[in-house]
Amino acid sequence: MYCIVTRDPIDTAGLLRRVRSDADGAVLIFAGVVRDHHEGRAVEALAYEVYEEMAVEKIEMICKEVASRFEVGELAVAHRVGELTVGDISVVIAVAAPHRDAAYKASREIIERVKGEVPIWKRERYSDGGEVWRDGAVPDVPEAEKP
Amino acid sequence: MYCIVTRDPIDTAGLLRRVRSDADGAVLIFAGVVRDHHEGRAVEALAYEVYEEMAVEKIEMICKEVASRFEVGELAVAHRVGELTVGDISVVIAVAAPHRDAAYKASREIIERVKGEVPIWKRERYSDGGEVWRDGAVPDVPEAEKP
Amino acid sequence: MRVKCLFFAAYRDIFGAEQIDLELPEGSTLGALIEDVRARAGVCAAVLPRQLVVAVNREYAPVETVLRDGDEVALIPPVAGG
Amino acid sequence: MRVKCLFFAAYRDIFGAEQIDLELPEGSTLGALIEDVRARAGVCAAVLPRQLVVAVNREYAPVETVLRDGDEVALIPPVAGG
Repeated sequence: MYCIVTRDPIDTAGLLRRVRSDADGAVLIFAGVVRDHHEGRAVEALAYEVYEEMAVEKIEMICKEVASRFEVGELAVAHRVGELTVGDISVVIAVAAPHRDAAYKASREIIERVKGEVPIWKRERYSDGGEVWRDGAVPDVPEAEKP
Repeated sequence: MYCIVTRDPIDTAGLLRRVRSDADGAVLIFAGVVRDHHEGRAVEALAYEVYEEMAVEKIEMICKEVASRFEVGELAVAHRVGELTVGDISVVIAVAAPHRDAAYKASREIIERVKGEVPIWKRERYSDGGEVWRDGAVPDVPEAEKP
Repeated sequence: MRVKCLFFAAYRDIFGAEQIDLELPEGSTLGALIEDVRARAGVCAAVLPRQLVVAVNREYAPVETVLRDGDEVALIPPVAGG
Repeated sequence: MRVKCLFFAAYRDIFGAEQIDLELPEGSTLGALIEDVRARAGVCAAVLPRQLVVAVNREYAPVETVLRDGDEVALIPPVAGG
């Protein structure tokens, strides 16, 4: 398991090599990319901010839970933060598995949970000059334990 | 759309770059890899054979149909043939899309159809010396038109 | 008329050829060609599936298909790409 | 006791700080800290969600959580990674 938050470009091919082992018949790479529009507005650039220590722990926990539920081999997640422009890869999820069904399911679950639970935020800068913190997902907070 | 059958190693990172455009927020790369076992037997190598002209046409048709059903951008499929050993990438499906849901669905449908419909065969060589044409899927044949 | 018939993978082993040219009466169907070809499998005919999958000019085609001079027919064993 | 309170993204803009140290009575709950912090938002208090999501020592935590000296509390705006 390899989970990082980084300010540098993500080495996608390196993550593929890192997760694959001889027992795996499938490797799935999801790459999230900065696109040029959001809800009808032209996007020029993004700044990602992170609560780094917690984010890495959260991503590791997500990977552990997903690995326990699906028959997968190695997992890797790399999330980029800092200033990104259109076309830059913001996140890569790499999943290796003996069979493809588990790879697709695990990959999908990891990206959904990364988007929904990990303390990372993005500020979008639009071509029309505006700049806002992009609206996001509200993480679930565990119930208090009964006394 | 870029569909090839090749005897050379597949350039996965090149396919990612090839499909991505500024309108896409997600790129999904599925890589099929030769693994070291099949139904309990240790696999040493594989030879892929292809009916090349038909295979390329079939893959193109699959991509066209999938592109018409899901909101995706560019698609690329590369299938390697010839002699492969454990760890070699045999097939790559690259799908770019504005949103990830379409990317996952389209990618999955393409790989299922490539495995079920495209005239490609593999001969497995086992560590115990045996060698067999791997059992496969029987493609659907269209019904005859009523006269 | 003459059609080309291609054999791949396990079928190439069974028929001992990659390709044969067949002379058929005008208006022959794919079904007739399949019977003709099946007869050439000799002792191996038993291992052929009861319903052979066949492509005509690179498209999967039903047995009722009427063949034409110059057609490229291919017997397609179960496929195993990916 | 003293706890550290971190603000990120939109909340950093609202509170005008990345981090503040808070002096709280022993045994204070996270809920009490949230009330204290909310009072510091001034005119911006109205734009804060009614239920703030908060992490204690890097884990999302319920408002009933009893804080300890040295805890690291973070107010977590809606997340938007990926």
